[in-house]
Amino acid sequence: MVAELFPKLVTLLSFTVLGAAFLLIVRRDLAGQVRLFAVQSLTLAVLAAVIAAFTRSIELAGVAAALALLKVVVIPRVLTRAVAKIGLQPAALPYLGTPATLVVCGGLVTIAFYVMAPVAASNPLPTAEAIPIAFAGVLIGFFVMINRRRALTQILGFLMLENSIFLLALLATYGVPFIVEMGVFLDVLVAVLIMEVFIYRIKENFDSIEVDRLGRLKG
Amino acid sequence: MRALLRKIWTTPVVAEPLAPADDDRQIEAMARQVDARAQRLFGRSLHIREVDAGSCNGCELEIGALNNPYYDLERFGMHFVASPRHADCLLVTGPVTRNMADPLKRTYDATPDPKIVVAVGDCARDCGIFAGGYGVVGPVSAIVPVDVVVGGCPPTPQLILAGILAALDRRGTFQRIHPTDGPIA
Amino acid sequence: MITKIAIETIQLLIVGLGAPLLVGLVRRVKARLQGRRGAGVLQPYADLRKLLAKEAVVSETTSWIFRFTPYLLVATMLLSALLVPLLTTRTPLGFLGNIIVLMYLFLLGTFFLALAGLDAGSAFGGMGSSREMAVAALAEPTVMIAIFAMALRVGNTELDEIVRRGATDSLLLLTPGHLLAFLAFFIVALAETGRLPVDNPATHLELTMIHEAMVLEYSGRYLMLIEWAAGMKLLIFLALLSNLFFPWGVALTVTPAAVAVACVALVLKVGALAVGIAMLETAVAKLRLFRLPALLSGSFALALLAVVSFLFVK
Amino acid sequence: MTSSETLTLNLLLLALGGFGVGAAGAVLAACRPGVSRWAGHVGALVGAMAAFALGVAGLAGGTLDVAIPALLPVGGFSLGMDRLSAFFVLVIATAAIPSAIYAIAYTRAYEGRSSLAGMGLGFNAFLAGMVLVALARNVLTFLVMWEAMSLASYFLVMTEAEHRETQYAGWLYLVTTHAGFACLLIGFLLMAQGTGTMNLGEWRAASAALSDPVRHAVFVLLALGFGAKAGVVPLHIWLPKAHPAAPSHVSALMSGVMIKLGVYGLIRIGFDWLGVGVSWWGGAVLVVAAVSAVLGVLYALVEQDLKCLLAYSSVENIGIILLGVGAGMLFQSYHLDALASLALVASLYHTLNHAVFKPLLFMGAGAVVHATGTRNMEEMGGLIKRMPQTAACFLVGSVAIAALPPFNGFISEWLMFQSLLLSFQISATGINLLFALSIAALALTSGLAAACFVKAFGITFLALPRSEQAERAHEAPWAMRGTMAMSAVACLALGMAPVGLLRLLTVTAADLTGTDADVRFNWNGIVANDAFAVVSPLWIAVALVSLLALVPIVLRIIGANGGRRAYETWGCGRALQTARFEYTGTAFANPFKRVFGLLYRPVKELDIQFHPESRLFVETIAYRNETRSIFEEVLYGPISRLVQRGAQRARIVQSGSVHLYLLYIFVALVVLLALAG
Repeated sequence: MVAELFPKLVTLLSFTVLGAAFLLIVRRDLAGQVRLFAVQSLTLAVLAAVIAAFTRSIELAGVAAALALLKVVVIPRVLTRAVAKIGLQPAALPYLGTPATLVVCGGLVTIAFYVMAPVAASNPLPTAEAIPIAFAGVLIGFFVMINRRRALTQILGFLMLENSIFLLALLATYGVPFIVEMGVFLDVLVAVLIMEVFIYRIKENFDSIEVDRLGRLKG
Repeated sequence: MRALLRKIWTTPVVAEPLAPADDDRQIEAMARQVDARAQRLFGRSLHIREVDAGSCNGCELEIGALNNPYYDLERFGMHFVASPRHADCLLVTGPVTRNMADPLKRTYDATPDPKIVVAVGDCARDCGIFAGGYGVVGPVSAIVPVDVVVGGCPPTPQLILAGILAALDRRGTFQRIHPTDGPIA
Repeated sequence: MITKIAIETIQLLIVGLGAPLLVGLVRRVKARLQGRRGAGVLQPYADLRKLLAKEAVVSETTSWIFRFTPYLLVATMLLSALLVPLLTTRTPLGFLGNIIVLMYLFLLGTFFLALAGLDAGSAFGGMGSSREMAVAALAEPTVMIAIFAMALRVGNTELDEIVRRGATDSLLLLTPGHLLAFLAFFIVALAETGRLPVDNPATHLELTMIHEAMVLEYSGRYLMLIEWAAGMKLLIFLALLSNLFFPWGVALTVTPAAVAVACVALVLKVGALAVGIAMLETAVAKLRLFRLPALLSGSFALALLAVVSFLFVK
Repeated sequence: MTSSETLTLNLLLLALGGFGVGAAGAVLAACRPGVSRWAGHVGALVGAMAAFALGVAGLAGGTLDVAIPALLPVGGFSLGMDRLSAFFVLVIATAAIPSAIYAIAYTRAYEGRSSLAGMGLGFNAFLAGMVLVALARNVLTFLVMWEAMSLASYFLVMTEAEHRETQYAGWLYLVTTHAGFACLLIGFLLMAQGTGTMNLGEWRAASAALSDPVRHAVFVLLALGFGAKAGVVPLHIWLPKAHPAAPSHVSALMSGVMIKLGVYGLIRIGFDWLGVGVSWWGGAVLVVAAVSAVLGVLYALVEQDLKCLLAYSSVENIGIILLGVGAGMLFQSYHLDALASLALVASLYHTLNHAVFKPLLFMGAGAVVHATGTRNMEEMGGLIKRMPQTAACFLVGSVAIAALPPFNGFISEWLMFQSLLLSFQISATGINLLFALSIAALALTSGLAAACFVKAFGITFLALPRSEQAERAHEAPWAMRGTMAMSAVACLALGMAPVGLLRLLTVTAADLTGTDADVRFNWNGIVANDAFAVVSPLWIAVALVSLLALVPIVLRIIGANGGRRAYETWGCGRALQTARFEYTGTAFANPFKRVFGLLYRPVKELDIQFHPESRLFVETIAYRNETRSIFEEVLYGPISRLVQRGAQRARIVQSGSVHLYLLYIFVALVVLLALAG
């Protein structure tokens, strides 16, 4: 029963991760987007914990705990603070409207499935069938970074991308070694902090956090 | 949504319960009566169409208050509807102005029988301070048959409820209408 | 034979008599969430009874279509109630048609209601008809793709069979495609039954109306039939959602005990969905008409993803 | 010659005789319009009835073999009949019978305005041409009859040649139909060369000898030629112009059956002449069909001209029919022959259905146009009170074409959905997704078609009349009403009792694919693919009617108030209630225009003229909200400019010098001799 249930559960949780990415596309307000990211990370942490329990790996359990701490608590806090500091901004529409974005993302998911289905089939792990889902998350994260105008949303796109890569590693090999994962977490944290500082800078200089305005910096 | 649900969870029901021991005894007593009468006459279901025949909108504010959680008209099986076709009761406010006399008549005719008319406010009773104005035709009763007049400028929501009750009383005869004209279809 | 008749009778009674109760429940929960006491759950019965006792005022402009439509609406809903698997996976009249037939029966009702909206020559009615048809047309692809997803999953489009497969293979319910199809179908159900955020059933503003605008002209027994039919449609959609996607408690064999359990399960599931809808309606605002395509295309994307996931993730 | 062959031959002769006598009678009585009208159309009626019998005989297994070598060069005049041909003859006759009766009454209005002799001649020639196309067994016979059919319909389109738009429509029709003809000609010649035979019946066996490039080229050319006749997007631009321009009984035939001969051709190349095709053929047909269905109905939806709306809806229905053809071809290339048969059955069923309800709708539109003198829906309204029987028939047609139970359109669309849904049996992911999208397209089409016909019926027949002509409208003559009623009954019969027809169609499909369709049926219902899907049209209708009767009875028993009072429409107490307050067709279509703005590219102009003294008073408001056709602008604009420029260049050779012309001929002769040697 457990052996049967486990892959189903993994796939379901992976899909929830992807679903959170989709909702992030639809969502307009920044605070909601940050909360969605927290939800996505929480799902990911749960997934890591489930796999840790299934494989009885203490290392992976540690990674899950670290992930929960960092991405569910710390980074959302930092980002929420940034949102509060920036204050209300006039709505910046993405380059593509919601229906068009949904169509593009639907296409990306299809492509991801198409490309990764053979990879998943050749991988012997029971978690492998969710690999295409994780890859779809990577593509969508990329697309969000391209499509959104706000620096903060781009950070979210980056974080989602990172989440998806973590998911991919988790599914394909039950996660990379503990020490590597910790290093990545540290990098992500530092990156977020630096970008936050950058946002304040952009905001101070341009009174806006739309990335388009950076074009004015050209000599 | 989470914040909203938390808020809902922590906010109590503010509608005044029908049980005694409330500070506002007047409305409560009346509401109980409306409850009982409405049940008998309209089977505990009364749909109201509001007609502003030239009011200053003071009465509308009070009528609007009937819908809020405090008075919560809906708990008596009454509610406001969007078309006279759906209505059992017309709630008319204001001195009837020239431009609204005809629409008021048409609204009355458009409401299916049995129906009751409640004129709300001093203006609806006798044109109030607008009496004799060049744009005013007369009180509501000059245009359509009125069952009850509720005085006040503006009347309180309690009084309006009382008025609806009184109207139900006077029209007590048409409780059940049997098929009269023509087959069903 | 007697069991068959009994089951169909119970189904008819559940749908026909349960519909006002469901509407009352949703309203009651909404009122409670708004801090009000609200009317009792039995209020819609009183409303319907009162409407029956009133005369009908009919516009001089209208034709027989206006008077015929309420009867047709009720007839299509009752017919749907006969062929939907509410209690068992051996619905006696299930042979009348599969899920596509059901959707077309609903469309038949919508078609005539839209005509009736145009019949009185009022601008409101026309507006309602035009919007209702737009929503119905845009919801249609999602429905069919969701059906395709189910066909991929169970290899069948028979309602009974889909429910039976779900009830016997519980792991199937955990597949992502299943949940995606549920979400897509749920959004469509909201659109088809005129609930928020697509349409506000409690609005008084003609300009924001969809379904209500079409029935502004109706009164008396006609209005009663239309409101009853609307309640039945909501009930059938919720029952479909609960039995197709969460077929717990549905009787696989036709024994009195199993059917009784199925009745209780159905009431619980539909009640839970009704409370969910009431909470959703409290939390979200009505979407602007021209934002609806975004919502419906979102549901379409979900349905398509369900298909994709069933194709790739076996 | 067996007795069955004698029978079919006699029926064919009777049909052709009917058409011939009709044509001759119409011409001979040219100076007596009344007689000419009767002679022409009664002849056509007799011919059509004989053709109907011929079709039935053919479906029942009758064959036909007529060859008159002397009549035409290269292989002679040759006719034959298999079940597919018989089915299309039946389709032609099904639409022709009501049209002919209708025409007797309808063309009365043309007396004194147009030549009734010409109309009678054209009508009969048109019918004869179509029947013979379906029966042709030889390249030259086929092409000659195809051309006869096209030309006859061209002259019928030009009946009211005095209108400018008719002239343009006729011109456009002539150009596209000949462009299509050219494709067919080249395709046929390539095929004949590759297979070494001009006999269409031998192509299936001989097609194996074709090289791959030739096979693909033949497919593309023939598909273009037949597609242009069928009016698939983007080759459809002539259709919505030419069909409405013709008199209504001719529009009924053009929309109801002529375009179906394009489908006939596509079925022939997909299932017969070229053998089992490659998968991209079926895929291409499927995509084109889905696009045609959706775009056809979208354009129909915003159309204000009633007959134009019906013409666009023909594009949509051709799309639906071809979805089945494309799906069938795909199934066949994946060796799912039983499913291919199912898809083909759905297609053929819809073909016949469309030949029933489209003429019905065109005849209804004709009656309305006849009564109001306009084709613009915005000037109609309230006709249900003035022409109740026409309205009832039109309503039946609308419900049937919107594919709602219990009418015939529902059965064919249901079958179509099942055959598309069953595509999950193909194990190729790309194809599965393609099918998913075509299911979505079909679903969107059916939803939009319902909206479109709510508009068509609601704006035309309901509410208050929007113009004086509509106010004064009167019911159509009995002959017109009778034929419409006949078609309406046929819609209901084909929707409630599909068994007999299905039996014939499954045999027809099995002839083409070699396998019986994956469907079982009896009076109780239709079952697709071993309980994959079930429908019981008869019992649904019975249940619906009994519930409809039950509801008022129950209401009466529980003591409902039966009172009814007539009063004005609720307009918020407004003093004036006129038709100006009604929702217009344009307004009805507006949500669709906004949602699909990308396709329509709506042009909006609002022009307000204020009173010179105060901006508070408005003198006039002009509002224009039109849609543009992307195809005409983006696709055909450049092509026509290119052709024009080419023509300018080519004018150089036209010098007027006889010597130069002789030189051309001489050079051509020498080159040909050199090539031959």
